[in-house]
Amino acid sequence: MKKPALPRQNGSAQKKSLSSLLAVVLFLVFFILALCANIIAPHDPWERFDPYLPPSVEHWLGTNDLGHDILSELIYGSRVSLLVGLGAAVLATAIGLCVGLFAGYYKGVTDEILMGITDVFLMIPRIPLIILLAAFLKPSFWIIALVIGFLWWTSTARVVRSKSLQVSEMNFVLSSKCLGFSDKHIIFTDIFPNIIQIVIPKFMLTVAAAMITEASLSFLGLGDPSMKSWGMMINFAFTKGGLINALWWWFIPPGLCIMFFVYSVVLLGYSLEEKEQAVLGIS
Amino acid sequence: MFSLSLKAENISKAYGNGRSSKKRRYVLEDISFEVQKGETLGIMGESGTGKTTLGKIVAGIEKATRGEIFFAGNSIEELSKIDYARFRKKVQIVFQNPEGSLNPKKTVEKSFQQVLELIGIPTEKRGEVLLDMLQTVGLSEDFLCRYPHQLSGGQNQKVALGRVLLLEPDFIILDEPTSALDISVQAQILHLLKEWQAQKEIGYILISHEREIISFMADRIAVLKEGRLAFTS
Amino acid sequence: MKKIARYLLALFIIISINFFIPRLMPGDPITNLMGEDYIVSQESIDALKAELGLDKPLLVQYVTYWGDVIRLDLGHSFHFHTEVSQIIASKLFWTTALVGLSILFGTLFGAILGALSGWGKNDPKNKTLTTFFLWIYCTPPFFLSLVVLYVFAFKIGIFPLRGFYETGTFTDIAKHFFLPVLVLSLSLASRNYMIMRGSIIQEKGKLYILYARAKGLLNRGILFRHAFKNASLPLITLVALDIGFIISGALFVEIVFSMNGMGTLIFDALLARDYPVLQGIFLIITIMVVVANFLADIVYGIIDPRVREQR
Amino acid sequence: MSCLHIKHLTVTFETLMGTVVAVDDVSFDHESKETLALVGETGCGKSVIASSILKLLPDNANLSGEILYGDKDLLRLSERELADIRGQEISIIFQNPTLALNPVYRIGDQISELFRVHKRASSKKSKAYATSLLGRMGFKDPEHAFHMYPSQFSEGMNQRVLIALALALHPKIIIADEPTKGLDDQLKEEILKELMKIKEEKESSLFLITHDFDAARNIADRVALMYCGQIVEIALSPDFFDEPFHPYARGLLKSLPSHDFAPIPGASPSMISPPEGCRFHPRCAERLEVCSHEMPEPIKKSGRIIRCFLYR
Amino acid sequence: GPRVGYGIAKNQNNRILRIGTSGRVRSANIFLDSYISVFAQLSNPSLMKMTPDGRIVGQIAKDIHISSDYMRWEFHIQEDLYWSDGELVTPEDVKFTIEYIRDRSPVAGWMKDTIDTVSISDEKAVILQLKRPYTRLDVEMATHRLLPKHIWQSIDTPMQYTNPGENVGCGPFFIQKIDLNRGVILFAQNPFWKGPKPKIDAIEVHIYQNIDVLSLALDKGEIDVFYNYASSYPYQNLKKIRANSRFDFIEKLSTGLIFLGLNLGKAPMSDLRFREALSFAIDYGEIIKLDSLGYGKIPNRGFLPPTIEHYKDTTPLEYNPEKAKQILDDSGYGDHNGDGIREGHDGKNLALTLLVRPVHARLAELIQDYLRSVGVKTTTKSVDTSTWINLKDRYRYDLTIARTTPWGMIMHAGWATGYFDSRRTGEGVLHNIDDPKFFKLCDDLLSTRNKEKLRDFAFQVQDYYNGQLPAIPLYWNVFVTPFHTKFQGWLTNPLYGIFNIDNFLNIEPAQK
Ligand SMILES: Nc1ncnc2c1ncn2[C@@H]1O[C@H](COP(=O)(O)OP(=O)(O)OP(=O)(O)O)[C@@H](O)[C@H]1O
Ligand SMILES: Nc1ncnc2c1ncn2[C@@H]1O[C@H](COP(=O)(O)OP(=O)(O)OP(=O)(O)O)[C@@H](O)[C@H]1O
Ligand SMILES: [Mg+2]
Ligand SMILES: [Mg+2]
Repeated sequence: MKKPALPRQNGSAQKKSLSSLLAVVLFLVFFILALCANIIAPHDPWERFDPYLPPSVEHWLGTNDLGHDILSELIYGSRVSLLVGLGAAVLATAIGLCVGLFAGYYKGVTDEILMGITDVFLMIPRIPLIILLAAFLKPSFWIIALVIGFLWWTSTARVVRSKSLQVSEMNFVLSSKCLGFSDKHIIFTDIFPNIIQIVIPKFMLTVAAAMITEASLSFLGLGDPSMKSWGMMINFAFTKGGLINALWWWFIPPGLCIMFFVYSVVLLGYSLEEKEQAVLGIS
Repeated sequence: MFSLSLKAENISKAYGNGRSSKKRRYVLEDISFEVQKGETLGIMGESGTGKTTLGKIVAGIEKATRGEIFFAGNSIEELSKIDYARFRKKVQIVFQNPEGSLNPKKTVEKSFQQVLELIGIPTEKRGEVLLDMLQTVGLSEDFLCRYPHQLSGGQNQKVALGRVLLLEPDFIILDEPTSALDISVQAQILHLLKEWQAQKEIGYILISHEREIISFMADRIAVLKEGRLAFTS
Repeated sequence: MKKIARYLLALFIIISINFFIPRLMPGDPITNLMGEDYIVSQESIDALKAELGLDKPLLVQYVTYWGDVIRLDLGHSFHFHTEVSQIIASKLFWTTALVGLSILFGTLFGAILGALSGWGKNDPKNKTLTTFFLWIYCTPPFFLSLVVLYVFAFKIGIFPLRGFYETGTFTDIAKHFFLPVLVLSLSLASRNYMIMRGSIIQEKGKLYILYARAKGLLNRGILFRHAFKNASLPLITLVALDIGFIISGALFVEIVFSMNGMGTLIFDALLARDYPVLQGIFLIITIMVVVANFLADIVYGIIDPRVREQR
Repeated sequence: MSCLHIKHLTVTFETLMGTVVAVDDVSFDHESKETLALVGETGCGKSVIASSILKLLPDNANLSGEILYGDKDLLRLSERELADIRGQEISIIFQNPTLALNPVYRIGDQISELFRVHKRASSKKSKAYATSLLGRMGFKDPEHAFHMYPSQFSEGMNQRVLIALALALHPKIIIADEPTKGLDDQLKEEILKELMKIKEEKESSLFLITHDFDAARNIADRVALMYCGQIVEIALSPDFFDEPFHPYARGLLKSLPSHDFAPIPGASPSMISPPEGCRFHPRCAERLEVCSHEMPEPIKKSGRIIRCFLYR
Repeated sequence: GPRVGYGIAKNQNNRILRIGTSGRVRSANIFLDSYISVFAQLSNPSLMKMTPDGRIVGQIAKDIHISSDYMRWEFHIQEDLYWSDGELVTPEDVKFTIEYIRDRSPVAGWMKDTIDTVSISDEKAVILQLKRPYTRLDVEMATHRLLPKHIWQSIDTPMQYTNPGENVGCGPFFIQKIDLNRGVILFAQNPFWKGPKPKIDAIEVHIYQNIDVLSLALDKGEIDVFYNYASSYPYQNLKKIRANSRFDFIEKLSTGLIFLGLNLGKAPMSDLRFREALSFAIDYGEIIKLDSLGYGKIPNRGFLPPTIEHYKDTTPLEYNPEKAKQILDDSGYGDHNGDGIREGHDGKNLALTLLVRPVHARLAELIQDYLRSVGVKTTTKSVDTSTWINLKDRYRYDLTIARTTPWGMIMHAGWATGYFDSRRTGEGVLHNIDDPKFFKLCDDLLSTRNKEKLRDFAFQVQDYYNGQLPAIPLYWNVFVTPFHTKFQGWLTNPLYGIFNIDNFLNIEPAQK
């Protein structure tokens, strides 16, 4: 007589690949939106129709206070938002990662110096600095991405450092040192893979933060207000009565777009995570 | 010709809070010895006497509180960058805890490949060298794609050893190299080590608690007790 | 020792930056003091500048500034018409309450839920939770505050629309604090959730977790007794960093809920280029962040002996 | 009376290179109060058997068979039911002590935790008990040891901590995966003595996985020999060491120091595609014709269980 | 039990007027804080006031006598005015206040140069002896609050003075409390007020930092009326409150407007033809539709709206892009290199910087688009207010968007001259004209109080604007003020809207 088969713990492989497929698809959709905005958008986003129109066949998401077609704005907005979000997040994560890894690995004086710099950056009053830059720089969104990137790396650095302090004490790091691997090699191939789980969420969060910050920066006066981005759309939806008149088709879609884009990044992160969990055999 | 040697001079090591001397505990005190190429020094000692610590200090990956290590006559503290890199390649250690000394996020293959890359083996030859080494330490190809936690204790130990052997070092510090191996494999590995020593004139510092292994392998035997090293015949 | 030297140096630089950045911003406090139309002789502008100490060369001002910092004399505000220390003290009380509560709840909920979700399987329940927190995170705080206010204070009407208090009784204050604290806690929790989740995932493959299971601990027990402590390092860092951010980051929540806190103070002082107030606030924030970081460093050491040994 | 029946236990792992059959249809009984030594080649599946008993295998493992403990099938218990058994009734000493201990808790706290979780003891009481346990494990200053972290201990010291942990609650079955690895002779002796003492006192049984034949000879009642996922011989300890049946056992005995470390020729077999027929036949000096194409079944012979055509 | 909603239940008292504002009151200093001093005119009235039809008349001052050379001003003080602590209001208080302002207010620099002595005559009058003739002292005196001497004489450094508690005042109401943490300014009836009895018991000013939340509060009935100095209720929020039957609206064409400022010192803005071309490029109708949701009027080239005294009907502005292009072509701004952007006289592409504050972001977008379609490229530079003031004062812009305030329209020589006269400066003013002809006009305006002459000069100023286009008005805006119908009898004046004493003495709870 056969006993019932033991339940297998891991979910089906098919389901896993499905969610990573979804992530890739979602990500690509946004990418294509950004690339082919001029083909996909039903209208020129700067063309003015009647303002404050509710959704209709002609304007799926209605029009905004200037009479711009919101759907087209949304599609064009992906360009700036993706650029700013990803650009700033990549920059911030890269800087933060390097600083954190080096500080955690070398310890001692290097650590003190790097963390000192981090502290300074951390406490630089950001808004004044941004106002300062706004007055002297020509407004453009890649400057915004740069500014956010250069200011938002500090917490990543500190988080990475705290973890890499832990990891760099482990025997396998000693072992690599002894084999004569260069410090760079050890940092990036030994320590980094062992802290990636913290960097991934940090990166995702930075993407979202950058997209949103870009909008609040314009609130403070930095940036070109006529530039179309999701953050900007939300910003105008609020300053121009979107919420008070419950024009949800105006402020919800850009919010959703940010959310879904970040979600696609998150899903990508998760499929990485799952792949790793699968090989490590943990659930 | 000046013979290549690894020498420890007056090594002391204290653990505990740096400043308050009360809490400082000396694990090693005034230890000196010298190992020549091609020679095996066996070190025995009770658990927790500081064998591993001594090994790490000699390998240059832990700082001694006092004392110096000399490689080929030069203190390793004062080595130039190039010389240090050479020392780094030529003096290796195999850790007691084999799984801990392998990166949990790297497959066996990757662990090996990176060493091969490090020592500058051309890409096309790497596969061959790798398989050779696997065979030498008695692992099959199946293991290439495994992560350390997917290996048994002994298999981990073999990987760790194989990786070090690839470097063709002059000195290897072996910290309980066969503790996780069954006796047959242990025998294989010990023979292998002896063979390599004969071929390549490697100097071993063999740390083990097993008298038989030590006496089988070592030319000289020292016992570590209460922080001091005593040579026995 | 090294640590203290580093903090002192960082403090020196930051406090200097706090002096220079406001002054490098275009405009000065006097422009804002004037009003629509005026004719003032250079003489009276000079007199005004002298009164505010802006007539001296920047370097001299800088030296004076340091003297003031060391004496902890924050000076008086051009626009708020009181001692800077007094303004800050009065705002700090409310803001600390607001921020403190939010950090407390945000950290607790974020960390615990994040740990549970990272620990458990990636099932629909956890996915929903993650999506929820992502939503929160992707929503600008401004937006979130307004929506919450619209629904709970306007539509349902169980909470007040604005301010720290109306009558000043405990329940009154609690009612006023509920929504802003909710919003701030949620947005903090969303971030802590993500970090904790990742950190726990990193830990759960470790052998000691398996061994804890072998010891006969239950799943939750292992999570909270074993994995949690190891995984909390990054979170501690973040919480320490928060202190500074939230105080200024609370601005949007303060604006929506018409709370006259530090965020608003910074914003007003900034727009008015009120140097003493700006310097005062930045100094306070700097000190708080440094202290928080310092504490975080100590806590690291307590949590992880391997890190402590590095000292 | 037997207290652990292992019936047709098979454990496989999915890897990129194929399925690893780590344990292949293993059946044996473990009597109560008995010391059973499991010996065998590196990587033959000993630790996997140990982990399967407590169901501590990773996700990529597939289990089948039964592990009966009393009237319970351990493999089919829920996590909650298992939690009551783990540590309390069946304890395990992992092979890799340093990684098994939580780096951020003090040694002492990790031991007292057991009492707090299973016995709901007060913290003072459990501390006292933990300290005394450490003392019995050869720590000269147990108070001091209590306050140390795993990273401040040597490998051997952590090993002993793990032993202390395993003995703490006087479990019915102690599974010890190379408990004396890395310990010097004197300490080894002490620890084993301690182990046996507790075992006698509390009438526990010991499942000892070891490479140390001396230890096995000294303390084991029976010895099980494993090769490539299969148990190839089970015999009473004196019988086994005096006159091993299986050619692999004979080979092993020859690798002992007393024979100048003469290893069995040939390499360990792959566990993904093990040799046809008898798994040992490629390295066997006494192989028969059948060995290469037919797998020998375990048979009982003169009080032993043996898996070899020589004894058919 | 039943859930008691916040606000609604408590707001049953029909005799307390609750005003909602979103002004950023910074400190409890009625002398220096610019937002609180607007509200403080209720407790501390000014010597003069503006009537609903825009004339300046006495308030604390019963009547005034001005010497024919405008050098000596005699203000006769009301005799039955009492401070809320029971003290009589005396000329001493007035003298003290004027001297106090002159010596201690950073914004009253003009007084130092203008007022020679302040003295008191025995007939309860204050006499100001001036250093030079000044015709508009009465207008200035409509914006300064009277301070009680017996309180303020001990306050040497008003810059460091706040009083969150009772502020002694002599109006019908006085400030009882300024609680900025709670966000309210509470006014109670002045017990010693001898004038007509107010029909409401108290006034509360509630400060909201967000205008949308303020709108919600209004809708919900937590506040009765909206008030921001020189501002309309936000047009985009009107639709919602219009749907609330409990509210009614005051709609008035304001004396202020939104305009496009030009840096006249720089080419090509220095070229009148270019300015005219710009004026034809702008679609005023659309701006009104989009930016003011219809609450605006297409302005004339004469800048000033019809609500101003001595308004002259000048040429209305017109949207005619073809004409704009024609003018540009004719006056040497052709697109010779064919890249779609016209070149200036120096041969370089016309690329102008449009300097704006974030509030005008949307207008900037429109202007940018209009100019683009006639071949002029603009870049929007959005900065915060202080930066804007700074850059504007240093003439670091080509175009900018600004608004005027009611006070701004009458300051300096009046008729918006304060915005353009380069001899003056100030937060919101452009000071971009240094034409002697314009200076002469301003001086002429300042030289007389004769009605006929004034009208003549005012017409000339409007003709000057009409001819020279120093700035292009974008629209004249209508101020809308929603109020709860439980109060009736609202009076507004062009300077302070509903926030004036006449109004608060006049309004009363509606009869059911
Ligand atoms: N980081 C540390 N802090 C404090 N004490 C330490 C630290 N590392 C090691 N020790 C102590 O140093 C001593 C020697 O440790 P070591 O690992 O060298 O011993 P060992 O001889 O290798 O022992 P074993 O045979 O058990 O591996 C031990 O008593 C240990 O407690
Ligand atoms: N998670 C896993 N995934 C894949 N293969 C695994 C996994 N865990 C163990 N194995 C394989 O299963 C086999 C048995 O491993 P096990 O750890 O039981 O060996 P062992 O007999 O304990 O050896 P040692 O004496 O070296 O510890 C080994 O070949 C190992 O490579
Ligand atoms: Mg050791
Ligand atoms: Mg094992």
